[in-house]
Amino acid sequence: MDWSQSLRLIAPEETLSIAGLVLLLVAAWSGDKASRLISILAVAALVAAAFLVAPALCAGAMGPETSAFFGQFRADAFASFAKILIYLSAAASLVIAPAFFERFKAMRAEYPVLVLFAALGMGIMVSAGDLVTLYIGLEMNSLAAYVLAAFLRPDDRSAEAGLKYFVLGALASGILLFGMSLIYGFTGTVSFTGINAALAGGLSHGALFGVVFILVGLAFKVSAVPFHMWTPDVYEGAPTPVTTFFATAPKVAALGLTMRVMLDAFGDQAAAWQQIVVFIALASIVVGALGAIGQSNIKRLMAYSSINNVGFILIGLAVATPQGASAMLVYLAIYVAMTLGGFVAVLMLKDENGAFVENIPSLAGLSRTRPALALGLAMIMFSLAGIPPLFGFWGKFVVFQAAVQADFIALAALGIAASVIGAFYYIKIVKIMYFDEPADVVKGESDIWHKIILVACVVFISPLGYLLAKWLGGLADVAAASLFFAL
Amino acid sequence: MIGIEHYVVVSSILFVLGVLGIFLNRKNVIVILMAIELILLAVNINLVAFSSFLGDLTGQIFAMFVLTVAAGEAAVGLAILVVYYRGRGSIAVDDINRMKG
Amino acid sequence: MGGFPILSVMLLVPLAAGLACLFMDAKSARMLALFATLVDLALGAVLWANFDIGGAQWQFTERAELFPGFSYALGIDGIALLLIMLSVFLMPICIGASWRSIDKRVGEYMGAFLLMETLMIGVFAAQDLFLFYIFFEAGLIPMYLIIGVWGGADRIYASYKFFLYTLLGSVLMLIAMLWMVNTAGTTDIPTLMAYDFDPQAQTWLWLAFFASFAVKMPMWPVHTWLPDAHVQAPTAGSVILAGVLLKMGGYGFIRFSLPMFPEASVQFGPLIWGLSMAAVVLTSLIALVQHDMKKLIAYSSVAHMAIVTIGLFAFNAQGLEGSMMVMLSHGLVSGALFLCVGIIYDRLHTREIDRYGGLSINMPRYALFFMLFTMASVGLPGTSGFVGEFLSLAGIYQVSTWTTLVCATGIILGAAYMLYLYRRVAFGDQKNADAAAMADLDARELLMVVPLGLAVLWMGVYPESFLAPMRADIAALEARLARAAPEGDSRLAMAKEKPAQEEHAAHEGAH
Amino acid sequence: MSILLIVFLPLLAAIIAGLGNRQLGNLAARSVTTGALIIACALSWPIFIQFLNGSAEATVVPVLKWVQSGTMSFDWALRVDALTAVMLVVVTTVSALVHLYSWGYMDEDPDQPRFFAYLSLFTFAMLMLVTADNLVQMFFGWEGVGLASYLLIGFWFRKPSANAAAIKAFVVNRVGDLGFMLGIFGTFLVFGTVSIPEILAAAPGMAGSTIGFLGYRFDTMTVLCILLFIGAMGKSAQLGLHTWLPDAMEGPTPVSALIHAATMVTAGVFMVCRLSPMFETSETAMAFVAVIGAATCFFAATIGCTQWDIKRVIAYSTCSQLGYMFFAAGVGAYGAAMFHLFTHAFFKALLFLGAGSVIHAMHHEQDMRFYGNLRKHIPITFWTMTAGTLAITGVGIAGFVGFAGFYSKDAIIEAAFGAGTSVGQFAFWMGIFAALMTSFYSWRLVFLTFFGEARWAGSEHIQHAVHHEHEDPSEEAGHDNHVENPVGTAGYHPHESPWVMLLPLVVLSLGAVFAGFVFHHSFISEGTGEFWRGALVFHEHLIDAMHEVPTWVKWSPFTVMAIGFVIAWYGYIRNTSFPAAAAEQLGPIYTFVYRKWMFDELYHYLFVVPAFWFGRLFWKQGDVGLIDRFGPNGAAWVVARGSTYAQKVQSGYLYSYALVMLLGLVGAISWVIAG
Amino acid sequence: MIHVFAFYLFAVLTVGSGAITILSRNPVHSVLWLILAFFNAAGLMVLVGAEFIAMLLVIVYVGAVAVLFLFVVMMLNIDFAELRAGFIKNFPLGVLVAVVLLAEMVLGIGAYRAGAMELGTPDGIGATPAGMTNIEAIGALLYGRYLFLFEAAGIILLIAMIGAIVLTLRQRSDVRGQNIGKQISRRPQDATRNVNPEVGKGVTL
Repeated sequence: MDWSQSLRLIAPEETLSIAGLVLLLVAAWSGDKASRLISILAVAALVAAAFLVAPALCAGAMGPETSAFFGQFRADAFASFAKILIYLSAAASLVIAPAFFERFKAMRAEYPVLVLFAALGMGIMVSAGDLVTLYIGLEMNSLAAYVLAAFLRPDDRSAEAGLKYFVLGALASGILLFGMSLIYGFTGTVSFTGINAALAGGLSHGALFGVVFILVGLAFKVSAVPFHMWTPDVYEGAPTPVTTFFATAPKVAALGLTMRVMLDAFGDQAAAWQQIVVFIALASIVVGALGAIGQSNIKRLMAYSSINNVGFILIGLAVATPQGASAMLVYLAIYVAMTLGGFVAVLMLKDENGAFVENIPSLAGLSRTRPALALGLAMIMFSLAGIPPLFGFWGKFVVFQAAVQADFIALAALGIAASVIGAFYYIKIVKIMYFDEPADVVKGESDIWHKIILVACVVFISPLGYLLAKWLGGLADVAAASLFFAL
Repeated sequence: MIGIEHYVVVSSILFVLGVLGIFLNRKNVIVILMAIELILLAVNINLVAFSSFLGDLTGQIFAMFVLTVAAGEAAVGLAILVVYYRGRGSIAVDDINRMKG
Repeated sequence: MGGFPILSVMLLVPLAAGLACLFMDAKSARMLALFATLVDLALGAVLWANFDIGGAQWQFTERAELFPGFSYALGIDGIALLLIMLSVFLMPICIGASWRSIDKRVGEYMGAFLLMETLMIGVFAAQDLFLFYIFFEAGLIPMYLIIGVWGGADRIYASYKFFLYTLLGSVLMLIAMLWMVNTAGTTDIPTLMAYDFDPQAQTWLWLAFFASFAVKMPMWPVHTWLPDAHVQAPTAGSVILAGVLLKMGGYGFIRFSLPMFPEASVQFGPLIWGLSMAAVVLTSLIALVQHDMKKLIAYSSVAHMAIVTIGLFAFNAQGLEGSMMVMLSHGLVSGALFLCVGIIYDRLHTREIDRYGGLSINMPRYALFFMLFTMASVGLPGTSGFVGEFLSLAGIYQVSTWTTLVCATGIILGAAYMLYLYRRVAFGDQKNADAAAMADLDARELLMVVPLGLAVLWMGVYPESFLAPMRADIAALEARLARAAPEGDSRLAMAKEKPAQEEHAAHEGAH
Repeated sequence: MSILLIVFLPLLAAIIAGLGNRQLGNLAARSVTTGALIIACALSWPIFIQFLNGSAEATVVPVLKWVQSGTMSFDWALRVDALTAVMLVVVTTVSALVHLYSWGYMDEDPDQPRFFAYLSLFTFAMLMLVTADNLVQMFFGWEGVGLASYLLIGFWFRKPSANAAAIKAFVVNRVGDLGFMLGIFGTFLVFGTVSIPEILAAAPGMAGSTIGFLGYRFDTMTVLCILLFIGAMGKSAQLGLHTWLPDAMEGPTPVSALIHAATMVTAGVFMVCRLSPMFETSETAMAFVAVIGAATCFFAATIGCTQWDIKRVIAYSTCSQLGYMFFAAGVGAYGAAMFHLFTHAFFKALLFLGAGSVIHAMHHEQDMRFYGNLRKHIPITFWTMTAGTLAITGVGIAGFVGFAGFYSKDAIIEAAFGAGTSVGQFAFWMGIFAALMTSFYSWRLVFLTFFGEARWAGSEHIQHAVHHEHEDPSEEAGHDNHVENPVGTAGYHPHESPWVMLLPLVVLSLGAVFAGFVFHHSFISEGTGEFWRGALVFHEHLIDAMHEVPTWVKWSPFTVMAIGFVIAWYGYIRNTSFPAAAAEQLGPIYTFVYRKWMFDELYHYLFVVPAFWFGRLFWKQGDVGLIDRFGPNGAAWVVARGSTYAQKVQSGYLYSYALVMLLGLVGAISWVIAG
Repeated sequence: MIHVFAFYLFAVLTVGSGAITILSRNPVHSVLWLILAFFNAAGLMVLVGAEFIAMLLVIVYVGAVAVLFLFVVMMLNIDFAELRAGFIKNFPLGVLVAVVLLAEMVLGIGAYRAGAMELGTPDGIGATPAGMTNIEAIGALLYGRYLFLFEAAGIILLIAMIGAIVLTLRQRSDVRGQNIGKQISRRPQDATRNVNPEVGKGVTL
């Protein structure tokens, strides 16, 4: 154990926490006037952190030299992959925020700081090497997230979202903690490596309960059915930039964490939990799709969509193979782009007074009033539905490929058949935008940053994305390999 | 002799009580927050008991972190509650359903 | 052709033009679309001219390994060549058909069509399993938009039905593809075509592919999307849907199901025969009672595609070549028939058969072409319809006489409903003044129907042009199926006293 | 090769006239098509004569590759042998004459180019049929003539009845074609080829073999021949598939003469003769052919006796005569069948064209009840039709001389008897009865039309024509004549047809009179094998048997002919109330026969009504009610319900969310405990 | 024996007061019962020899968290009469499921009979070194091995603080806040002005 090495490995976390603290001071000093500056600096910090973690990914870092603080923290390629996604999506949710909050005169300097700390927590989550780190990271993220959900104080729905998120999140944390305590008791250790070793001889009932409790707690965080109930309400109630954030970065973090725990700590006992994950995955796909169909609020629809997508990602987890893990990462990357693009597009829906439009029927005929925006949104919808040649198809493809390779044919078949239900509501959006007579509601001007991010996301999910598929797949493979590297 | 089983039973009961407290109550959010504290207490009892019976202090360290976080959580939770109360003038659980479907 | 990537260029031209159309006004979008499709047609002609009959099985191959398990691989054999030709041939006609009837959002419309062309060519040219799937599936998007945006009154229901029906069908195929690639270790279609999968596994793989192709085809009883889609789609949409998209199902069978899973194909042959028989009889009867012209032709398509499937599942050269010919012919003929409907729809804005009548009086040229296509649809010898139908039925006769008998009733019923349609539209008295006042075909419309008419006759009189390119491929396929091919129920047994070698000779003659 | 010109000139003419249509103009269209046919006719006769005098060999002229698929291969090729030569002259001659005749008959029609194009197209298809070297090309011609027939029957497409008849003709023919197609498939399966010479060569070797069909095993050749014969039944309007032929009379009369008398309907006979070596290998098939032929011959004749429409009478007559040809073929007398085909072409075309002339004269009135006393008004028509009637009724003196029908029909009847089989006996008696009726209805037609009192006044067509003249004030004479005219004429003056119509009549009556006498040596005498030279199976022994039949058999056709004549004379000249009384007496039988043995009604309720009913059923109940309801719409309903339910569960209440989570937790734990 | 007695006393009281916490209709009572539960839980911890955590529990929870609860309860000015703690409509189902859960936990883990639970084997990292008290050992671990997490926990508390402030702090326009800087920097010349108005014109302020 070399402290200097440890400190070097947590350079991104140091960057973020120092940046967070400094920016907090700036915020305290100059108040909300400086919020734009703070946002920019926070984005810079996140981007810097992303650059700091990138080498580990590119080098495919794995093994003992990535382990810091007695194995509590791992800075391997897997963590780097997840962190890059987390940091970039956090940065994106910062970039899109000012235009939103200014409308409500609610832009607060604390917003970027909280996002920074949340990102820090998420980074710790995906780097966790033992249960305590896991918990600390999780809570660091969650506490910030609860606050962010309720951030828009003038809006009742925001507070309600925060409250629901908090109560259910705390319950989930409790379940998770209880599971961790059981695991601790029945293995005598909190480190993943130790747990893995301790369970090598088989799973006692107590440990099995622990695994289930932990899985349930994590399923809440990734909003998988039946622990998804909070998601639509929170996504709807939270301010849109925050929803964007929730739908992207914490999703990545929670899934990364789930992979870390299930595949590293409990990876050798996959048979015990695989079937639960299979059920959760399929249920998420189906319920996500069913729930989305009747929605008239587009944020809520996106919430169900994210549940649906998580179902697909969890198929990769259910197979518990490196291919599955790699597929999950690829899917996550594409999912983040799609979701980000989707929410940015939602943010760009403003009526002539500049008020935000969340009502789906108001999108009617958008293709004629705002053709470019409609095209972008339509592409995102088709991509979410997994229709080739859009890149969203690739995510589903790799996941199902992994499932088939692991001989989970029935799972793959059911999952993909259920995806057709999902296609229904995605194409409904397209139908409303393209087939219906214009409702002429969406007229407001969009922020330049929104446009940039939307274009970037759309280009990524367009067929051009396939040019990146090899590169992305290679990175995901490396990351997955590091996850499976037996320490 | 009091074995680890006893502690686990106590913590299990407390845990279930906490869970019950969350969803049986339909009038008062504060009680829900307290129920969460009960759950965390159950976890702490578990951790400490295991720690002691294992002869391993990690559990107690863990419990400390849990305590710390729980305190923070309580603060944030109550803050959100206050915001909510200011907006709606009520903390009845029944009223927290503006968003559904 | 040297190293000129002609297939890629054929994919690229409509794609680029399609994207450009999105940003153009109506007039220039039309011109550009026409130009691009004509360029593709010219390229197609070059392709055909340079296709070396009797040469390598796969020609014009291009290959770029994108990453393991996925490569941009193109190449065609005779079968693909013909279907590509069909696509590029129909496209300018589709653009022409939309020239005036589409007046809103022309740029997007043309863009969708050109994208469609790229995807269609891609489907037929893809040599990588997943590349094929991407092209195959992507076609849903433009078609969904074409039906939904420019379609008729009930277009929403039709477009949903089209989209979800076909999507559900094809996703299962994806799983099967994944399994195959996992097992065989390659995505290369030619390699997979020669790969022997475990017969047990073939059953499931075959069913998964069947789910996709049966819907696409469409086979009874998963055909109900087709009438709705056809009725609601704009004319050119119907043309391309009937002309090319349905062929993807048949192409899928001939490219995947049969060569990759010969045992399973034989095992499921009776299923296909049964469904095809049902399709021929039921949909023909249904076509008989339709009041909507497009619906009638749509139902007739189902019946015709059933002839394709029985030909394919006859497992012999006649059946296979016959079904290819039916596909090509149906592509032209049903496309032409939809065009004919579109031509009068543009004038009167109704597809109700009863609103027309006596069109032979005021539209003699129209009546002539309509008659030609009607007869081709009926399968009159000398037109394209006959060759395929005849060969398909001749093929299936060697395997199942019952199927032949039942499916051959299609020629009776087909004649009944098509002539009944023709009678109500073109014959009889002019019942409505507005229908009687309709002008005959103008130059633009003639430019669309004349090539179709000539092609129909060409294919009927000298089908060798179409049979020759695919002969070797069909022979290879037949050889591949030979090991599993069933012995027909019509098998010849010589009289006992005949010398043995004569019997042998007769057997050889019979197969 | 002249055969190429013979076959393709009509096609060329059809294309020119058809595409030129109204732009081309009537005269040009007429000239092109008729010219082409006259050239074809002129080229055909030399070929026929070469075969007659034995200076020609069977040849095949390849034209174009058609289809080659696996081992199945067939090309466009023109085969010329004796059989073809016979058909060539029949087709081109009658066709040329009909073309010419149509100049007059169709003179007032606005759509003449179309008509002539159709006629030429038909001729082309028919020629393709008779020159076919393989079964598929024969099928091409087969369907091609069907198309032309469809187009021509429906030529006056404004008439609903014409449209219906056209569709009926096509569809019923298709039923036969289905059999033909299956036959071709079977033939290919058995012989591995569809080339006619090869099949015929190999056919004897297949005797005794069996083949599977519809799950059973049958004698190979029986199955094949019967399937092919079903095709012939459709095209030649044999019992069961005959219903289209009478309706086909909706077409213009020249069409009836060409297609529905002389050429197309005989294609079935031609086919059986062409494939005679095949049929020879199966006694069952032969018997089937003979029985169907004999039955048709009898059945159609009965109906012919009761019809009033002049064209329908001739149509049923055609049907009946085709029956003769078939049972001739069925007993092995292919030469006699072909000979009757040959002579029948002349006299039946003559009768039709004559009828056309009558109809032309009577202003499109076709009901014989409104004719009468026409022989003075249209004498040439009368005389030519009488010649035709003499020919069809087979007037002649056995062993000496007679009209065309005498030679051919007597030969058939004798051959049937001479065959010495029970089927032959059956056919013989049927043939005799039919001959009696043939004589009766033919003379009935002549008497009703040309003799007796004028009964024109009852005709709406005539009334219409007369009124038309009345309204024309310049036509004073018409008015005056009206007063003078005897009762029953309604003041109408039939006019003899123009020379373009009469010329064909005269030419054909020459044929009707002399064709039998001139050609019977070639067709049906000893040593005729020389003429056919293997183009069809010729049983010399059957010729011998024919000559050795008892005298009463030889005389029986003449006798029944005479009886028929007398009855007709009695009923329609001597005692005109007799037919009605007889009909009254026979009651239901008369009605049954008059209603054409109820075939139309039977088929209507057996096929047409159920087809539409099932169509609607499968559509409304099947596709919409079952597949869509439980398929896509059902799935959509389930999804929608699921969606509603999912939203209901998402109640917004914290406690229900927590409860669901708890349920999930308990479920997961229960699962692992149970697992 | 006293050990057993103490355990059962603390256990029963913990569980009992926990139950009353969630069942009490008055939130103030709930808080007080919660405090009692914490005290007894601390007792249980003392029984197993974790004095430091027990003390921490009392100090942090009773001293801070519970008081915070009480504070908020009082501050929200809730109409207690309204808070008749009603129960949800599917109460029986909830209780049933909870009971099932409890049964499964107790039976499944094997806590229903002594010795059925086989705890894991610790790796020795967290063993109390000989001669060290509980608090010393915890301190050594916390500031040594778990330093990183300790720092991270600090950030969590910071986040909680920021969150609480950001959510509840209101710049109320109706209340004038005290600006100390402004007060201190105030000079007499800024506050007073000498004027010499003409008669009858008055002063313009």
